[in-house]
Amino acid sequence: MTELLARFAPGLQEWLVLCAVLYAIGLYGLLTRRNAIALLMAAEIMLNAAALNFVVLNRFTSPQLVDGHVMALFVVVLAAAEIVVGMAIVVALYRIRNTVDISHMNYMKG
Amino acid sequence: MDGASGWMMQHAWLIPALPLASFAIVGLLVSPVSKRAAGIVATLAIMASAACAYLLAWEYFTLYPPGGKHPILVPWSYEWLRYQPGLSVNVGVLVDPISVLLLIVVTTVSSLVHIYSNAYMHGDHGFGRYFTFLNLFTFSMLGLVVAPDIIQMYVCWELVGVSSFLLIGFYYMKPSAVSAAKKAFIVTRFADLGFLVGVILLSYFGFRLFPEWSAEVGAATNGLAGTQPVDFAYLNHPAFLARFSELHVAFLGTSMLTLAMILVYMGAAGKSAMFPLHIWLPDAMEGPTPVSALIHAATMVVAGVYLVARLFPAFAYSETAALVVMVVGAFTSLFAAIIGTTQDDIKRVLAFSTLSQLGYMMLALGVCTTEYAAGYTASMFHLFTHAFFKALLFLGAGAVIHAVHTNSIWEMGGLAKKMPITHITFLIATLAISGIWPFAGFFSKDEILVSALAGGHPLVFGVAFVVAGLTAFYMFRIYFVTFWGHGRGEGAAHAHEAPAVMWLPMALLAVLSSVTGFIPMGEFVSLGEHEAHHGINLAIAIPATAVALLGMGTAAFLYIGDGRRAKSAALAMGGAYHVIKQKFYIDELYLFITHRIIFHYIARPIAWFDRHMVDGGVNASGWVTRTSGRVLSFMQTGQVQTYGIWFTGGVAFVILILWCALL
Amino acid sequence: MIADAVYTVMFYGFSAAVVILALAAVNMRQLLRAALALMGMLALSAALYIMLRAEFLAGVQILVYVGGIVVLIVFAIMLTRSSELLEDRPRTLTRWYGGVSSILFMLVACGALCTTPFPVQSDAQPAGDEVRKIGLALLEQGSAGYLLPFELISLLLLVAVIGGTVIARKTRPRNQPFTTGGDLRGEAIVQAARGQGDVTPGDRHS
Amino acid sequence: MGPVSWLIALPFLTTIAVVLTPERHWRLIRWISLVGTGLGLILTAAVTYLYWIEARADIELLRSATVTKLYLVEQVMWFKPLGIQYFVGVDGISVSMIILTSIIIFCGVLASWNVENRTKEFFALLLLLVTGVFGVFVSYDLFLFFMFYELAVLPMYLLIGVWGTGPKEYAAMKLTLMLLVGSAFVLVGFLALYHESGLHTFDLQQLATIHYSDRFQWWFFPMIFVGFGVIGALFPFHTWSPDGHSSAPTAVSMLHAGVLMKLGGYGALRIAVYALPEGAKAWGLFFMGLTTINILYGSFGAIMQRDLKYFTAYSSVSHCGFVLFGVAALNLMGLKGAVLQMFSHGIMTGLFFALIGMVYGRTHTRIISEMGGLAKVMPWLATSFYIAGLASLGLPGLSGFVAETHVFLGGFFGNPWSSVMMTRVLTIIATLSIVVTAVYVLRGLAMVFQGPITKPHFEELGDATLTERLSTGILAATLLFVGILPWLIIDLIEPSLYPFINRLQGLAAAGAIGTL
Repeated sequence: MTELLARFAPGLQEWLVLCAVLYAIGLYGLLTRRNAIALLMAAEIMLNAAALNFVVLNRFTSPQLVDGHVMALFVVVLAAAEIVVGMAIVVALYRIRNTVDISHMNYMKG
Repeated sequence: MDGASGWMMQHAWLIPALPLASFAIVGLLVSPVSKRAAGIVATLAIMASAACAYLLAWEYFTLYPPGGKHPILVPWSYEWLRYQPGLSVNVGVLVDPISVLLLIVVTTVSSLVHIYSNAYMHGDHGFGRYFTFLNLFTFSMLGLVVAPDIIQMYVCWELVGVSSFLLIGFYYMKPSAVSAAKKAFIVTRFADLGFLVGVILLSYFGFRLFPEWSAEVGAATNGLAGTQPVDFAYLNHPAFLARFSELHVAFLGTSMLTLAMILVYMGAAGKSAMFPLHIWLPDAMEGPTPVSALIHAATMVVAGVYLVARLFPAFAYSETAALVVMVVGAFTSLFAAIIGTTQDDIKRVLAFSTLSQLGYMMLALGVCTTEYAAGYTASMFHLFTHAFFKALLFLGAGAVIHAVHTNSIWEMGGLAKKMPITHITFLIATLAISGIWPFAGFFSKDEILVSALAGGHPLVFGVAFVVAGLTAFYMFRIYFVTFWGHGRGEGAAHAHEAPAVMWLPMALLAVLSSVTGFIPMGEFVSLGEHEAHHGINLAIAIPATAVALLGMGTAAFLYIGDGRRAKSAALAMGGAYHVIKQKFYIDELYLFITHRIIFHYIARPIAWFDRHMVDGGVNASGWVTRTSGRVLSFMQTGQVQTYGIWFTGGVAFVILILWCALL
Repeated sequence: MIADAVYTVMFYGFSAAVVILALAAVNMRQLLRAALALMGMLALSAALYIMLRAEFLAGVQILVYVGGIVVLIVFAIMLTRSSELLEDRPRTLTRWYGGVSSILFMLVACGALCTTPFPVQSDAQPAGDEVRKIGLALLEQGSAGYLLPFELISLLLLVAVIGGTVIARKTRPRNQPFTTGGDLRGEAIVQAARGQGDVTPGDRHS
Repeated sequence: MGPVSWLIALPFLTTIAVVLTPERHWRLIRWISLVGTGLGLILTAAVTYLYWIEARADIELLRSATVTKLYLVEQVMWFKPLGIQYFVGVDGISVSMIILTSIIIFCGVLASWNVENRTKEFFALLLLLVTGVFGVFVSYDLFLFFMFYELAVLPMYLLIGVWGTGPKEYAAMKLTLMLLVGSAFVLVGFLALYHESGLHTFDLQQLATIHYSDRFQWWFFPMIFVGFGVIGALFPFHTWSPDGHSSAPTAVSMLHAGVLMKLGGYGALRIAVYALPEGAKAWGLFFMGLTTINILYGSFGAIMQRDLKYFTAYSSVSHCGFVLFGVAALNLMGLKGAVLQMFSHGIMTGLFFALIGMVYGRTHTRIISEMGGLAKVMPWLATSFYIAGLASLGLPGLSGFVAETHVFLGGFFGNPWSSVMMTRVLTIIATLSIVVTAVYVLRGLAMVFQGPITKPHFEELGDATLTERLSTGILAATLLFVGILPWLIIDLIEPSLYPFINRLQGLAAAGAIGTL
């Protein structure tokens, strides 16, 4: 059993597929959710997948270096910044329109 | 150039330049400040120009005395426009007998008209504008006269056209004047289309044949250095004409020379109002009367005759072209004379008389050939005398109109007593145009008749002979109706003599109309070695005078008295009279063609086509886009998400497809 | 051997959990629950980081995401009263389209990632002093350092904080130059929504 | 930074200055724009002078050259991987177009002195557009050229859409879409040149050294020519022009008809004919035919128009037909005539649109039949209108004549690569337009300015103000200047056209232009 399990020890590809799946899930959320907050949450999933991808590649291609870690750190910070502004917009919009359903937010449609 | 030594000869460009300078100065500086000063400056400039012209004539004929050979000189020229290497247009001054003749005519008549206008236009709203335009016209006409090449001719040709347009439409608040101006410009413009194509043909073939010609005649050594393919010196050169006439137009079966000349003649016919392009001239009488005297009687309308005379060797070389000139001229002279007998408006009668006389000049040019060129002299002679007596007639008519405030001869009458000076001068001019000895018209008309007969065209002679009688008839008709009898209209009762500023030019012109006939024109203007005949050919002069007297007598019979006889005569002619009075319905025909055919069947469909078909094509594609957009509107939600779905899916799909295709 | 087996079990276990939680986060109609799922997913991601020997990042992940971002999201949910409402279901068609395009995308991404020959150093092991290295890298200038991006990102954070504050402020500053970007129609909608007929700011022409 | 770069930079800097000036100082904005364009005028004079003192020594050299000689060149590699350079310079054609642009924009700023709505944005966009136009006229790198070309086209959308009148959104959209389609053709052509040459450069001078295969030229000459033809109002791609011009505000119409439409003729000459001479030979007659339709169609179309701006726009279609007709004639006179016509028509139509704007500002109508007798109340405007109209119908003494006779002679002289019979017949058909032009110009002018005054309140209208007099005066004076002293501008242009002719004749016959 352990041998079998050991043979299936995850390599680079498994990790990358995990990242891609997570990213696609985030994308699905981004494309289908109607609540603005939920959209932001989906975006967080995608960002997280991206950060994970950095770390995975760092781990497998150049474990002595930390460039991937630094990039992941930046992604985290960016995500934080994004969520701050995003949430502020959502709250402001809510105050104005009394809803955060983005299917109503099409003022720019001609 | 060779022999051109006199000061005036060297500075001949001053003659057109003075009016041009005056045009700019009066138009921009003087006219806004003082109206009176505008008139005075303009008049002085033209008079200075006239003085220069006389000086030039004196110098020229001192250098080349009458009776001898008269070379064509180009004392001054300057490269103006270089189309391509070997094809340049020079602006210059050409001096030869006919240009000197025309310079004298134009500056003289123009000066007198300027003087006259100072009084005639007095108090008019557009006084300054009037003199500005008049100066522009004089400049353009002088530039046309001295043109050494066909392009300068064309340039000035258009400029006289536009000044004529501006002056006919001088009373721009008057719709009839506006439409007359428009008509004049467009009709002549149409004719100029022919001229332009002719010019293009001449430039092209001139340019093509130039190297051969240059080698053949040894241009560099024969005093023709610097000649350009558009210069008259080249275009009239026999060696060029010989080569040019060898070229044939495949589909017309004529020589290229004939085609070019007929096209050029089209321009000439437009400007000189030959049938069927004559329709603008009677309407042009809507302009101020001095303008009619200057432009539409004495100077601009003879530009066509002058152009044919200028290119005479070329016309004569192509016999077909000369034939066209002759036939059109003869027909126009008869046609216009017939119409002239029925018109009521004094200026229109004079306009038809101008047409008829222009036809005479053209006819005279058409009958002569290179071997027998008497008609050339006769035509120029008639041009010269006609300018004076016709200007005088118009100025006289202007004085009458000024006094009576109407154009209709039937509202005038009995003016002989009230306006004695006008009466006398008008009578002199009438006698002159009718061809009564010793007035100027007699001599020039005689020469034309002689040349027609001697040139071997008895039919044309017959026409000219009949026209001589008709001319006397209609001129005396208006003379009797206007000056004899008793006043019929309100204005005629209160008429009084014109001021001195007006009658002085008239008196001067009367003198000129009386004496210019005695100038031995053949001594001054002739073509080649052939000597024009001198003196009077009695065998022709006596019948011509007789027919003129006959016309005079008929007019006296019909129109002295209460005019009952005239009415019954008109009735007796029935429908024919009506047709003539309506000018053979030519105007209506034109109106039909332009409005019905061109506006309705060409311009409107094109406008419609553009709006609906071409534009429709564009709009249809827009419509397809919009409609498909509406059909696919579930994509057009305005929401980023929907777009995002399609974007991601699309990109992924395309990449997958490509991937599969590549692997 | 055992270690590898454990590693494998942990990987698939955590992966499955993360994927399931992520799916829950994007599918749950009650936002608060979705947020909780998100929190779980992010926390388990930290475990994945640890498996990748990125312990520092795991800590950051917990601190920033779970401690900061998710809390913020929860606040937003509370503030906008989204927790009281069930989110409207997206239309089935939209979900289908979204699902299909996401899967297509996933296939493309997987394909691209799996076929790219990365220079894998399978036997190399991290040195173990990542935190120190990260700290040095962040402060180092030159080609191996990230000083400039670091400064920029700090600036970005500052801007985000100020921007977030300004946008979310309750009262609009006088003549605030943005909002609807001068679009009169949008302005009118906003005015109508706010129920006050304030004149558009500073337009001398009207 | 050399003078040519300054020429591009100046309007751009003015744009920035305008953008940075607060909206409330809108008077200042006008003055900034005026000073900026005025400086541009001075700079243009300087560039012309510098060009002239350098170029006049090279006339003999150019007689046998097959590649244009450029002056005041600035060449910097900009993006090496794609071989994109910042490559600017001038030759005679560029100089004449620069002069045109400077005059038009200066007068355009004067003519839009009264723009009250969003002054700042208006002038900023206007100057941005001019930056693009200047850029196109001096660029010799195709990428740079295209970039400036788009910069010139795009602000038009906003300028018409925001400040226009009538169905402005429709017009703006139509104009932009059609022009963009045209520029798509152009772009494809550029990329094809880039690719086919294999030189890995967008440098036009280097691309011109390649002899492309006849097949390639046969395909891509019409593509580039038509692409530029769209903006040059080539039939049947001209329909954006009447709508666009009539909806645009005054200065924009001036710039658009005066300068932007010239980009078409300029590009067709500078790139299509220059880089692809074999294609030009193969297609010359076809395009002559198409432009003959243009010439007549535009003038007949103008006859029936009721709106002054539509009227002028159709006449522009006709006159721009002359430009492309001259280009398609493929000989020295034709090309020269095309450049002269671009200049002449630019000034003339600029004057037309300026005047229409001024008249409209007074009468508040552009419908021809509603006006009448205006010459009495506005003699200055009427005089200027007549000058423009007479230039339009090719009156000698005004610039139109010089250009049109060049084009006609060029067409009639024909070229060795097309049936001479056909080119002559087409030329003669095209000359018909001089009559039709006379008809519509005189008809329009007579209805507007002559006859009795139609509405009582017209009696109280005033004549041109000082700025209006200045702007129309400059334009009218330019028309007269070129008409009376044509050799000045011809001397500027002609030497630069020799290489075009030499290229067409092939390298073997270089130097033998005298026979063409």
